[in-house]
Amino acid sequence: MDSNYLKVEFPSLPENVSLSRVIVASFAAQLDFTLNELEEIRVATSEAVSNCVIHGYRESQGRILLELTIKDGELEIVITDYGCGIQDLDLAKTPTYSTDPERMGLGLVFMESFMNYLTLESEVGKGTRVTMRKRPERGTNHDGSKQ
Amino acid sequence: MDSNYLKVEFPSLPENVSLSRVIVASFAAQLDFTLNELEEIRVATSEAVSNCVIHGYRESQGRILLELTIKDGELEIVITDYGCGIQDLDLAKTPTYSTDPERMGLGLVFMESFMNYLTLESEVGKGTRVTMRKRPERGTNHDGSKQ
Amino acid sequence: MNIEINRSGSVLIVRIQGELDLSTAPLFREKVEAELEQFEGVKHLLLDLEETPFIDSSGLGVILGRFKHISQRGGRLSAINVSDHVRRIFELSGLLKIMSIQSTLEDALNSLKER
Amino acid sequence: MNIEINRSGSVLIVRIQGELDLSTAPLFREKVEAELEQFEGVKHLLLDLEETPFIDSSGLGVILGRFKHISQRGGRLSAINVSDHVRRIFELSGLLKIMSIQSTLEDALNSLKER
Ligand SMILES: Nc1ncnc2c1ncn2[C@@H]1O[C@H](COP(=O)(O)OP(=O)(O)O)[C@@H](O)[C@H]1O
Ligand SMILES: Nc1ncnc2c1ncn2[C@@H]1O[C@H](COP(=O)(O)OP(=O)(O)O)[C@@H](O)[C@H]1O
Repeated sequence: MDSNYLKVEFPSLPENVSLSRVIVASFAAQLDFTLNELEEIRVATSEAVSNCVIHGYRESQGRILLELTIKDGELEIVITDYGCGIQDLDLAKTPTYSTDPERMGLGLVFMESFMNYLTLESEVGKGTRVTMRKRPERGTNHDGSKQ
Repeated sequence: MDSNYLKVEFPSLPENVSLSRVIVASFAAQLDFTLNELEEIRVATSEAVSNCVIHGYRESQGRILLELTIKDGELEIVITDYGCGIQDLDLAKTPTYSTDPERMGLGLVFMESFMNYLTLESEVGKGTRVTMRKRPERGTNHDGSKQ
Repeated sequence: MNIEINRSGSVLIVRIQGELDLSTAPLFREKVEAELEQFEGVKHLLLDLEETPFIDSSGLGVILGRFKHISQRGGRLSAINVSDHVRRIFELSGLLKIMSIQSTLEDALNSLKER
Repeated sequence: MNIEINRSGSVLIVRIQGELDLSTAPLFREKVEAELEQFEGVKHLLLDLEETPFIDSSGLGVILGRFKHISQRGGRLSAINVSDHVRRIFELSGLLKIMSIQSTLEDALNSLKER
């Protein structure tokens, strides 16, 4: 698979979190990820989409954008909501920090540990975007070329 | 599941046909379809998306839109390409008619037999849109109300 | 997802059938809380994860919430049939500090009823 | 998808591992054609569909294409381990008129080698 993309839009319903995992895992399977890596991608996706539903839109409902790209043997996942946004990005990224007392504050920790690259962009009142990248471990040399 | 939607866009690569089946089947599973009905939905989707790839765009590459909606207990699938379009819709719908000698001309037959509703719209040089609907057999009375 | 609950003395055995995430976590919470309210003799929570292929931080959250509830009664938390992947999620989250993973139902029951 | 091919006398036994659709049909065509070219004694085609959960009209198309090839040699087409769903696809397409579905590999081999 040289290059491919998938753009998905859906409403912020809890039921769509599992759907987003299925979509990302099936798309990612076009690269040579191990089962374990696909599990990691599923968790990272689950966390990012759950955050849009719970934190981004809270009691209201809005749309979530899921943009997947395969380029140069790497998977990129961009997840966007148009919800409340994040006041303090550094605080949000702090492990176990959560604005919701029922939650563990581990979503961003999991995204960071399971993916090779993570950025979080947000504007209060406008929304939040997470960009994650991951490259299959096997079949790539350290210079990034295929074996 | 009261109502939900999923809008997907992807390039007309053969690899994306199986991806579209996975997406549609996972989304459809939010309604009370039997495994057999889900298989029928998978075939109908596969045929419609394959047609965009083979007939709509032929040697070139373009984008395919897959729009899924759940409303009033019914699944709607709309599949759109912006390819060459169809000259004669009645001819295209004729069983075993195909403009490709290697193909069987059964795609539209399968879509029609496996779904409750099918329309085909097309404009030459602009593209083609297939709209299909299906309602789970079990759990619905003949007046369409839930049991 | 489906939740199957059985009791063995002071232990509540909860079998999670399906993925534990944002959409299924509320069902887990409700079912387990209902049991804890009804049976005050129940102290310990034993999770059977044989049919649980996936847990994310929303799932961990409701597990931790139930742990907080039973620890007020002096109860403890165990899990059996944990897949490698779910074990790693437990590890990363620090949940292994409060949860013991056992190999068999018997081991788990014995260790929970010990004290 | 993967294609596993074995020969038993004049019969080519093709085991399709995975879904047969637009993206995998070319591999099926290439692999089977290569065998038919190399072994002119091969007349019949036996499809083992034990590991084939899905076939659509693109899949039927390449099967029919191979049937046309072997029928020039007087060969016939059989299938075993056909799921209910795939059987229905064969039925609807009319492919059952030219293909016999058998219960076991032995039955299929015997019936193909009969004449
Ligand atoms: N999409 C989002 N919209 C608004 N706030 C967010 C979003 N994602 C994360 N946050 C904020 O960052 C905090 C930490 O997120 P995270 O690490 O995923 O933990 P948790 O979801 O358990 O709170 C959240 O509690 C929330 O305040
Ligand atoms: N998306 C499309 N774009 C252009 N032409 C199409 C499209 N879908 C169907 N057609 C035309 O309709 C014919 C019949 O389609 P179908 O019944 O699916 O059979 P097949 O794909 O085997 O040809 C095709 O051969 C093609 O000429």
